[in-house]
Amino acid sequence: MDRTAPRDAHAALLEVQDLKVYFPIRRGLLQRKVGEVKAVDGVSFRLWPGETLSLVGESGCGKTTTGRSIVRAYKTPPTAGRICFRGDDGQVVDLAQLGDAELKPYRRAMQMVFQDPFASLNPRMTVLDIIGEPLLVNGIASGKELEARVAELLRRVKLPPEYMRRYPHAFSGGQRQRIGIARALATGPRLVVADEAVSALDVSVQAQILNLMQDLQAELSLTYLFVAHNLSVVRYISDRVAVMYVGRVVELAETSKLFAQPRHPYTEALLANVPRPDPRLRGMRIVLQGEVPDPANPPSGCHFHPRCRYAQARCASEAPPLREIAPGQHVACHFAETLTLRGAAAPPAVA
Amino acid sequence: MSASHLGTLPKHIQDELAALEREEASERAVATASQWRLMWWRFRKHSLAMVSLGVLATLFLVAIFAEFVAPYNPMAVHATRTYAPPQVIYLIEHGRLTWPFTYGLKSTVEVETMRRVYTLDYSQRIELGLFVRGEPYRLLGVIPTDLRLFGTRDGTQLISVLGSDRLGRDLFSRMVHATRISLSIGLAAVALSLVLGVTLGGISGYFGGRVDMLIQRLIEFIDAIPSLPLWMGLSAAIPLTWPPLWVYFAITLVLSLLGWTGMARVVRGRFLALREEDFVMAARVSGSSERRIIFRHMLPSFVSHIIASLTLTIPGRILGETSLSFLGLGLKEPIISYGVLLQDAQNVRTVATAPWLITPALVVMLIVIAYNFLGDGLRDAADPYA
Amino acid sequence: MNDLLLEIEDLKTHFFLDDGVVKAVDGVSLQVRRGRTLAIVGESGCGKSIMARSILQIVTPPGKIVGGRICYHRAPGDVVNLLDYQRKSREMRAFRGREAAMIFQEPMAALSPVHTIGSQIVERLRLHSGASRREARALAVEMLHRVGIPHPAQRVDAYPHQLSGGMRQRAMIAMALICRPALLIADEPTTALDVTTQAQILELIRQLQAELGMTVVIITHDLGVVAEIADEVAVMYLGQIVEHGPVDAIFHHPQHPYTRGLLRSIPRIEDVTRARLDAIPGAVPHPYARPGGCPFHTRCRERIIHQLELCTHTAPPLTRVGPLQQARCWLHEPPGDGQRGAGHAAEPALAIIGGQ
Amino acid sequence: MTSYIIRRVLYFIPTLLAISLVTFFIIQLPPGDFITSFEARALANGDQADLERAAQLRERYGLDQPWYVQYWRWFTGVLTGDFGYSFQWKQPVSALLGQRMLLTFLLALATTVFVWAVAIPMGIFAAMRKNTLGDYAVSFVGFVGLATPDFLLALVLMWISFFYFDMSVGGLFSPEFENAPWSLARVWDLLGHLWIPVVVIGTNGTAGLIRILRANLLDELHKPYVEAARSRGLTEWRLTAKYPVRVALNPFVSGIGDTLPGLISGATITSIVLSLPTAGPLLLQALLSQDMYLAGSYIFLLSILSVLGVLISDILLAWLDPRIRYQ
Repeated sequence: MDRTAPRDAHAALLEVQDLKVYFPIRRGLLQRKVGEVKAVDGVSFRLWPGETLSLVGESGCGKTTTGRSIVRAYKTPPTAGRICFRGDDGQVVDLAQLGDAELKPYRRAMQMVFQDPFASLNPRMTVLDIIGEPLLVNGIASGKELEARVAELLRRVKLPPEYMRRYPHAFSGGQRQRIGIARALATGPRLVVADEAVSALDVSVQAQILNLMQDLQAELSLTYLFVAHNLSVVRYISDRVAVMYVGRVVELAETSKLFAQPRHPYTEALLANVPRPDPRLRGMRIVLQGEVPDPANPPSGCHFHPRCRYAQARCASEAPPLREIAPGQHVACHFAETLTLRGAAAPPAVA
Repeated sequence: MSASHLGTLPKHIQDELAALEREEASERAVATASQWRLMWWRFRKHSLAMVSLGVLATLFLVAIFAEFVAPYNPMAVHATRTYAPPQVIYLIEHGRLTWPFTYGLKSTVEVETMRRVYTLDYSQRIELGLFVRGEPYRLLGVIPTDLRLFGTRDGTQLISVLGSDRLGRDLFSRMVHATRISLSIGLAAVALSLVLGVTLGGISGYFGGRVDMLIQRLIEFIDAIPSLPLWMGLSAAIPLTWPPLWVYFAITLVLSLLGWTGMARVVRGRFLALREEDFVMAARVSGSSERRIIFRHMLPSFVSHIIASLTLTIPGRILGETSLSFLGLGLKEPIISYGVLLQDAQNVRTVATAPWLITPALVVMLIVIAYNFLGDGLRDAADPYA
Repeated sequence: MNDLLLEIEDLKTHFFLDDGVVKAVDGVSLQVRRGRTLAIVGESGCGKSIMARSILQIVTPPGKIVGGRICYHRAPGDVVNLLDYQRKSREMRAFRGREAAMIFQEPMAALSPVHTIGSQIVERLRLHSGASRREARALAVEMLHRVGIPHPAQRVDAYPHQLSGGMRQRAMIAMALICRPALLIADEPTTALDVTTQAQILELIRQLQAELGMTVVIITHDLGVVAEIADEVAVMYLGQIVEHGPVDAIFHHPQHPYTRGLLRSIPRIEDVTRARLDAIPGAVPHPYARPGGCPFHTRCRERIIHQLELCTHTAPPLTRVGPLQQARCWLHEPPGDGQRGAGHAAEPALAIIGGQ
Repeated sequence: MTSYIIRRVLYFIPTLLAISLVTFFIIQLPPGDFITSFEARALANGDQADLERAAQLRERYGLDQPWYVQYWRWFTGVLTGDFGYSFQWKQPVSALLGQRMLLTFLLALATTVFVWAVAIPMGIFAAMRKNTLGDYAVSFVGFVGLATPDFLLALVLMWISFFYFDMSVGGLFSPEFENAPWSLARVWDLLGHLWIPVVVIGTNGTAGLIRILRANLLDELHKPYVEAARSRGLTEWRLTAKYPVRVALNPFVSGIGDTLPGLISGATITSIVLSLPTAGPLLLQALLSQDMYLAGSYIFLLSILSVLGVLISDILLAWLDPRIRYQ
């Protein structure tokens, strides 16, 4: 797959425009709405065919909500914004406000892999039923053909097809995650949203799943939207990275650029705080003061300003928009051009 | 491991390494065990629940084949046997095991109290037998027969293993028939509660929001009202002129009107929990319709919990019927339930002269305990994945 | 060596369940040196948390410590075997409360939801130091201040649900350190936290360790955390320590195939290439289906490459492989009695696949 | 906290209305117009006073008006203490209610205290000694208590005392105090009689609460915060009493709200068997003779009593559990 292909806006597989997802806070006996959590507050990005875009950020930054809203995993549609998906026929459709019936044909093309390999498989269904469900409900296959397809999918994720009559409880975490991936691949999707797909796994198994996902992407020309909090994993798997903070994207750039030379102070802090498995890098962290704010009650202006060591008066009053400061490099910081920030340095050479 | 390192290794080592990459799942029997099988395995470990299951199964058999099990017609009045005490069944005679027999009862009427006083008549040895001929009846309401499970050999003498009531009716036969009514009224009342509970709880849990709030308040309200006075009030309104079957259904209705709240709570709780489950979201993303999500994913996940909590509500209904009938506000003759039987034991003097009239209450306790143990076992087994 | 604080010898903690016995900790031997930080690393189910709980004897039935010694050096020469104390004895409680302390993974779950954090701190202090209520409260406020909780005088009366995750973990640390313990056991103290908060907490632990001169045993699955904070590392697999040594040796010269596997399977933030990760095949075996011989042999490529029959039926001992480094692997311990397999050429063979 | 209490108390108003509607429905349930039958009887007896009384009542309750007018007239009357007229006793209902409701309330209160005093220690004991002989004994007693119908227990106790001790246990007072005015001696006499109904009624609720507390406690005993407390060197008893028991008591307190309706149900039937001078026997008589204003008023007041209990237990729960308070 050619990762340097020219990027024509019309060729985007998915274009998210100003997506907003607010959850009402209801209180009291009458369940009156007393406020709302702006989980996703105006997120925009494009996703090119065949690439992997990662959404990273700390808990409560809205990355998972963004991912789930894109595949319309919630019962209610997003609060505002457009989710423009280019269908198999080349037609671009806004999925944001489609009803269940209109949405159904597009569900086949967009699938999702979940974080928890235990909760995401119905324990009362066999592997055949679980992986076969998308094939069945979308009228793709049934009966003997369904079984053949499921066997093929199992082989794809490197599980023996003989296991299809088994229940999820007979499998280890890694194997379950493979089953979850097989289910996501069943309908032959073009876009796969992987929501913290490897976070719950042990290190050794995590590597197996990451390898598998890489292989599958190459074989099936998949496009991944990879939601994660582990920056090392993100670095490993993605072509581009979008960093989120309290419902907004603060920086979006190619992976190597973003890691080598971040342009947003939050990205810098995140990179500096990644625990790195190398004792020689000890003490190289910039410990960021304060904590992620409550998305129901975020700070004014730039949400990051109370914790930002470069913050100035303007940051508290004026929210910086996400702007393109260099081709492909988007930052939401008033002072992106003037700051010199530290990236994820390589460790000193081994003596 | 990159392939370049392995290229130089012998073929069999390469094969072995490849085999290592294939993850093997555990080969234990549980691998292909369905939810119900796992539940059964778990349930089996509860010895008390297993025993209770046996007890209830036996009682249900008795209820179904009541005419066969009961030696006599429960309505048959025997003027000479009013308040006759239970007759002991003997198995040993002259120090040797023998075919079960009993002795006859001699009765005299005490002049001042007008009570019958019974003594054993040792001259009258009554042989007992299994599958004896008795009064004809229709088995299961269809098959005409006169075979009874047990009775006296010659058929003219009477045996009342649990004594007789004030009209000389055989208490054991009456209890066998009462089992039918009391067990079935428990089931019937719970069945109605089930429909109400699942519907309202399902609506509440699935839709949430205001509807949920309203139903929740309703449930809280019903739970806060003491049930017995209200049951009493409602059953008192059942017209005395109604035929027995109507009364039976009216009482069932009264009992289930207040009893659905527990079920609704369970169903709602499960719905709320399941709504957030990843596998439900996965099904939605796969393109499953809401119908399929509810019936293929959510319902199977809590059917077992419903069964368990149903089992735990049945005893409450049975006790409710027993209490109402005991007070004279529930079922009435000619319907025989345990509560109706206990009406005879309403005052201390009767209990003092004929303590065996309390036995129906002991069976009620047995049923209630058995249901409780069974329900506990089911509840523990209900979620085999926990 | 007189700077030892804790010496664990052949510790065994087993769980007696309906379906069989799970040997969660199965013969662990370990030394912890005074004032140092030991990290115990391993994947889920390796027994690292149970090991830590065994030190304080807070393993509850069906778990039971079935063997071994845990020698605690109160001062050089003043040694007690903690396992001589009954689980619920006064001595053991005094040890738990005063000389050692533990912090947990989920601060929300490890704090009582219906008591203020202050009352939980004061309780410990009063129980183990006999301070008056007023003194204890003052000390609690002072400690909260020290762990970086703003407005400690007010926060002392806060309930856990009123604090954020990071603040709760700080409160937990304040509670642990209020009696100035010599030993702090931290069970995955940062796993439930965000990266930025995680860094704050690690920094705090390190700083308090320097101030109070305590010894830290940290349990984690995150090699990044280990590299950040540990002086020494013990790697656990299926209830045993497979490798033990100074942090630099473990990270740069790992000797056990499992340690190497772990290190190779983590993606690194500075890696520019997107080469495939070198994953350890398979998964940790089910606790009931523990393999015989070396517990790792079912997933060990090096066993196959070196065709070591021995590994499948005989467990290797912990062998010295460096100045302070030990590993439990037949590649380092030539089998006696001339039974030498192809694997005895350990060093050159490892060189093929070793290195990162 | 204050706003929570105010909210809870405000919520009591719709509940009150709902109860009154249900009660009114029950009053109206018996077929036919009961004043008509009252009139018919009065006419047959030639009782002029009753005939006038009937006409008054017809006017008072608007019996020729639509049901909501009837309801409103009845309900506003209830609010001002006018509960209607007992046809059987030929007295205003309120005159019949007073002391009996007071004794019912007293009985419920005493039973609640009994239930608490027994259930809390036994529940804690059973949970802490899980799967020991003591636990099984407590659980067995609990199961039997749960399965025993109140009236059976009452009967058996009466029978035992009648048969073996030759004393009557019915009633709440000895004959000499039956109609005596309140005095210290009378209170003492009441206490002497009270324990039997209290035990009878309380057994069922105690059994239920023991099981609730035991289950709650078993859930809590393995929570990390208990482990954390243990790691701080507390003794088992102290840490159990301070932490898990404290947390497990919360659902227990709301459980009390749930058991109160049960207690009142139990009190009703037990009072009938033991013929106590409380609401139960009068309610039964009233229902059997379709004396509906009297019966309805009792059901109304018993329900209010029980709803009030639930309200109090909710407020208590909020006071105990900071998480609810700050919601």
